[in-house]
Amino acid sequence: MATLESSAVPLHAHHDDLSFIRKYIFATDHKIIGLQFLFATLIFLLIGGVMALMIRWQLGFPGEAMPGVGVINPKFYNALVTMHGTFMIFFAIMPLLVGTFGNFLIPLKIGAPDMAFPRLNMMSFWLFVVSGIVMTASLFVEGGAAGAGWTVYAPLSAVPQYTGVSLGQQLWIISIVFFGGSSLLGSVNYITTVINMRAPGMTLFRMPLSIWGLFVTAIIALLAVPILAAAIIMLLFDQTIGTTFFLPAGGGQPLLWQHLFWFFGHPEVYILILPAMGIVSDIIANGSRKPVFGYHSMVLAIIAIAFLGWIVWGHHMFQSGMNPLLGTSFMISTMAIAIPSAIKVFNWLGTMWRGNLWFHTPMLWAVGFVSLFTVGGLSGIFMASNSVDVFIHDTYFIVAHIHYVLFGGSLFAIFAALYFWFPKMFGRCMNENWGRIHFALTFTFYNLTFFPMHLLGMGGHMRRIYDPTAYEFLQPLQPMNKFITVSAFLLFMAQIPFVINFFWSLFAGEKAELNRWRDNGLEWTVPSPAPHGNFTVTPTVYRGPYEFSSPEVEEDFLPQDVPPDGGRERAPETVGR
Amino acid sequence: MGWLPGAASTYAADLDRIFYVILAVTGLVFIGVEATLIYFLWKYRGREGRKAAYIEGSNKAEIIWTVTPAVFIVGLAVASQSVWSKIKSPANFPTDAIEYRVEARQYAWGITYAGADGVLGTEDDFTRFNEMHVPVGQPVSFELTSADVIHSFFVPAFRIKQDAVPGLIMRVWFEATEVGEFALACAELCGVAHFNMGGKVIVHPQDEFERWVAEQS
Amino acid sequence: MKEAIAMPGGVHAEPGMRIYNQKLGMWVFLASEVMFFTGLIGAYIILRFGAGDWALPGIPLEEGGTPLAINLTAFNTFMLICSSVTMVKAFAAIEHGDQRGLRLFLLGTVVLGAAFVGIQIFEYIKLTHEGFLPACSAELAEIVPNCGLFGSTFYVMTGFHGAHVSIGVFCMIWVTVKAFRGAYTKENHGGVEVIGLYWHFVDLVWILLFTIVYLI
Amino acid sequence: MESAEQKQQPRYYFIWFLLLVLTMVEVGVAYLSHLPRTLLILVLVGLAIWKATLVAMYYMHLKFERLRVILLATAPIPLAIILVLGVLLEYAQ
Repeated sequence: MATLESSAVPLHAHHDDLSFIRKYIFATDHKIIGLQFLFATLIFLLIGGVMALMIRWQLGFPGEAMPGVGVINPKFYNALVTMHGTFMIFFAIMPLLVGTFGNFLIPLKIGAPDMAFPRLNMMSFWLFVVSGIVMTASLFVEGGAAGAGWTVYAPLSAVPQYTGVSLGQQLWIISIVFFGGSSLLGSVNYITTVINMRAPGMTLFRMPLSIWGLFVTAIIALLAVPILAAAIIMLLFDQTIGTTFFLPAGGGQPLLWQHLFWFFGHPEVYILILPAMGIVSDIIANGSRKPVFGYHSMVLAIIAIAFLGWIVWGHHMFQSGMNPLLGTSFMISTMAIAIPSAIKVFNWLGTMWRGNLWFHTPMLWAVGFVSLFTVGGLSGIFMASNSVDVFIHDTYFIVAHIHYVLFGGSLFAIFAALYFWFPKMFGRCMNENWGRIHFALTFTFYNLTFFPMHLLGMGGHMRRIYDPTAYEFLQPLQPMNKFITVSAFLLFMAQIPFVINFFWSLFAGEKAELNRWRDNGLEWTVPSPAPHGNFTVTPTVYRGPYEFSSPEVEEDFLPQDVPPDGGRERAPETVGR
Repeated sequence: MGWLPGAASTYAADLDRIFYVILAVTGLVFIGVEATLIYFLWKYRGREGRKAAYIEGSNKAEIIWTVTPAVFIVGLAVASQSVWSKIKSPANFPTDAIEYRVEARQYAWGITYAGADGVLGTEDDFTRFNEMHVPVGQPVSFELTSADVIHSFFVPAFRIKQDAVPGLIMRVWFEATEVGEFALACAELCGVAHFNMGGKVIVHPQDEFERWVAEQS
Repeated sequence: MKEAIAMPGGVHAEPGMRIYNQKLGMWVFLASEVMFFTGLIGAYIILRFGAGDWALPGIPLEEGGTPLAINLTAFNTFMLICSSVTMVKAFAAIEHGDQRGLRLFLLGTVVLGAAFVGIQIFEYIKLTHEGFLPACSAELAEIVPNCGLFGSTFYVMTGFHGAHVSIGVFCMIWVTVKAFRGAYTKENHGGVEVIGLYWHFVDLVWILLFTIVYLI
Repeated sequence: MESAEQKQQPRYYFIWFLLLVLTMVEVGVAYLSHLPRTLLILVLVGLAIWKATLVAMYYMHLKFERLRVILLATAPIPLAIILVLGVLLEYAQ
């Protein structure tokens, strides 16, 4: 309970004598933990990406040996589909947004010395590592990795005989239980920090939208993940000790699994997109040198999306045999989400309107996010219509949709955030030109890969099938499958400039100035990288985070901690070290 | 357009119409948003010495783009609802349908026919795997269930998809409008050979169908 | 708990919840726990609703009565309620700076909590001997309707609750040891309040579980 | 803590006694198996909610907390109801 001792008062005096292990391995500093999450998740992102390539290879060239991998058999293919989804959702996108940027940004941007519970924060990271190790280990156990899809629908997942996988599926469940623990500790920390530890003057409606996104996300995760935990524990017992929660033979209900899973799963989707929306809002305002258009409605839209997220889970189950009347109500609540989403897109456009756009690399990615999220949002309307969903449910149309939202959406926002906050994280800048090349290549090959999937879906191409040529009616679509596969490989290779740029800049990048992007956030008032404890003197906040091009001052930005009299004497920034 | 597979059931055209309406509207929004985006990127590209306009928002504009999608969505929901209830609502099932029973299992579709007497559950019932013979121009309906895991009965040409859940009995109906062979697929991941769980729906002219049924018993 | 009261981060113009971090954190954590038990209890309600026939209290086992021992568990419920009052009295004691009261009442809470767990373990042993398990014995399966489902839901719900009580007992022992070392004072006793919140929450969950699992 | 200043000492033993009596009533009611099931269930659930509320209000001191703490504590309850009711509606067809 004495964990706060180190954070209650800024103790720069003795943070330097922490040993290497205390500082970088069992770190309690939120910034170091954020970086730990970053490096861990980049590995998982790579694993998930390689799995995607293997899936694409099999779909483009069914049954042919993949160079360096060999022939992919159907069981392994199912494992790939399952683990690609699992790694990308639980071990890449979610921890990148929530773990990395949640940890790194929340205290810095609200003017707090650290998280409310630094040691819980450390435990959160190490539980995540344990979870990741268990999940990775499940790839190599006897019987192979889980093969019931990342949605682990019972009874397929509940009885080992149905998939031929037992230990792999059990490790999957155990790993997600650990993951849930990690997520819970993170959520408790973020919520307490945001509520209790804001700097003086940092009212809720002066918080940057990125913090709003992360805060609301933490609330969603806090309340959604336990439902998943309860459900998968029941699933584990069905697998191992003979309970019958989801097995009709023993009186259980397979659809109960789907209800519980999607009651978690749909809010989970918003966990993956709300922080991204917040981050993009920050970066677009910065790149446009203009306040965010309609800040309050942006906040309300985040809250509305989060709330609606709880009452739409049934739209994943339109074809599962639910009561048709219930289907109608779920369609209406689902479509209602289009309204706050539309508000967000239009407000981003409004932010750029009459701006003075500065196309730094983060801005490019943010603009890319807006254009691709628009596609993902619009294609969602097809699925929301329960009658159209009868046809496109479980086809490549939905694969296209989720990838437009999670790759074109979340991952683009993650790249934007990485380029944007890299200087603050490491004290060096990433190379802008290579960043632009990375963006141009990714944007191009991204669309070449995923846009045609809409057409596959319209052709009736089912998702998660090992060999599309097994169906006669899908054979004419095979050239398109090949095209997508080639594009996917190019998309993968388009990430090479990023990897090189990232590691090269880490050691040899241009030294970062204090406020690289002439931004208003509190994080730009501390040295890059910021010391343990962040602020030498607790900052006082005088205004919202988006006072760009304010008529009050000559420059086109006005940091949150500059007193209104215009006295630009900010002592703290130079003291740090 | 031609991207959707040929429609061969009575409600396929209704469903396609909604699809194309959504495609048209979302397509317009898509073009509108992306064109505006590109125009803004070009028009407001940064220049030295210029300062962006200091605008915090506009209630009027925001109300407009809140209400417009809302209206569109209400219309869409109403349109979808009628087709949805036509396909799925038990109250709207045709009463003059030929009855079948379909049981999915790893990895086959077992289709039970009523036989010559036209009544299920009698001795002359017979079961064929992966081939569903139906007459053209007459509604057919069936009880769909599964013996093991969840499968999904999917006939792209008929625009019908329904999960088969073990322990539950789902009601499905369709009426084929064209004679021919149509692919029947499993749309829900159901195990290792999920991809290989295809079948056929063979639509016969009425007299040919009767002859086929007679031959089987 | 000195640092808990001094609000970290200095003065607050808009001072958040006006409660210290640990207490706020515990409430946030409890909100999450509510959802976890919602998952378990909700599954039970839904499964039972779908199953139809169920073993009821108040009638003999042979006529479809419940295999659970209601009187024993009612006594156990009594223990847990008692432990709640000792817990809250411990907190009230230290609020007045009464060290002796704090220690005695905390000790009482530990004993009552441990007794609850002990009785629950005894109940489990008894039930498993009678063949009441997620995979019911053949004789029991014949007379108890939906025996397997009953067993599955019963053990998962009460098991996770029991685990929560056990964790609570261990934390309570830790707090008690600290109390005997004089770690809490009239001004600083956040630890007692926070563990108390957890303890009462666990009690509250049991109140609901006892009713819907044993009595309905 | 800060709640201490404003609250008069709640009657902890009285609440304990009330909980005890309510528990005994519950067990008694549960044995009245000849009454209609729906009535029994309503009474029992009502008693359980009463007891749970007593614990939350007096032992967890929610009665003496600020509104925002109460909101935080009760926030998950609507979600729990939405989940259970939403799924139960499946049977209403």
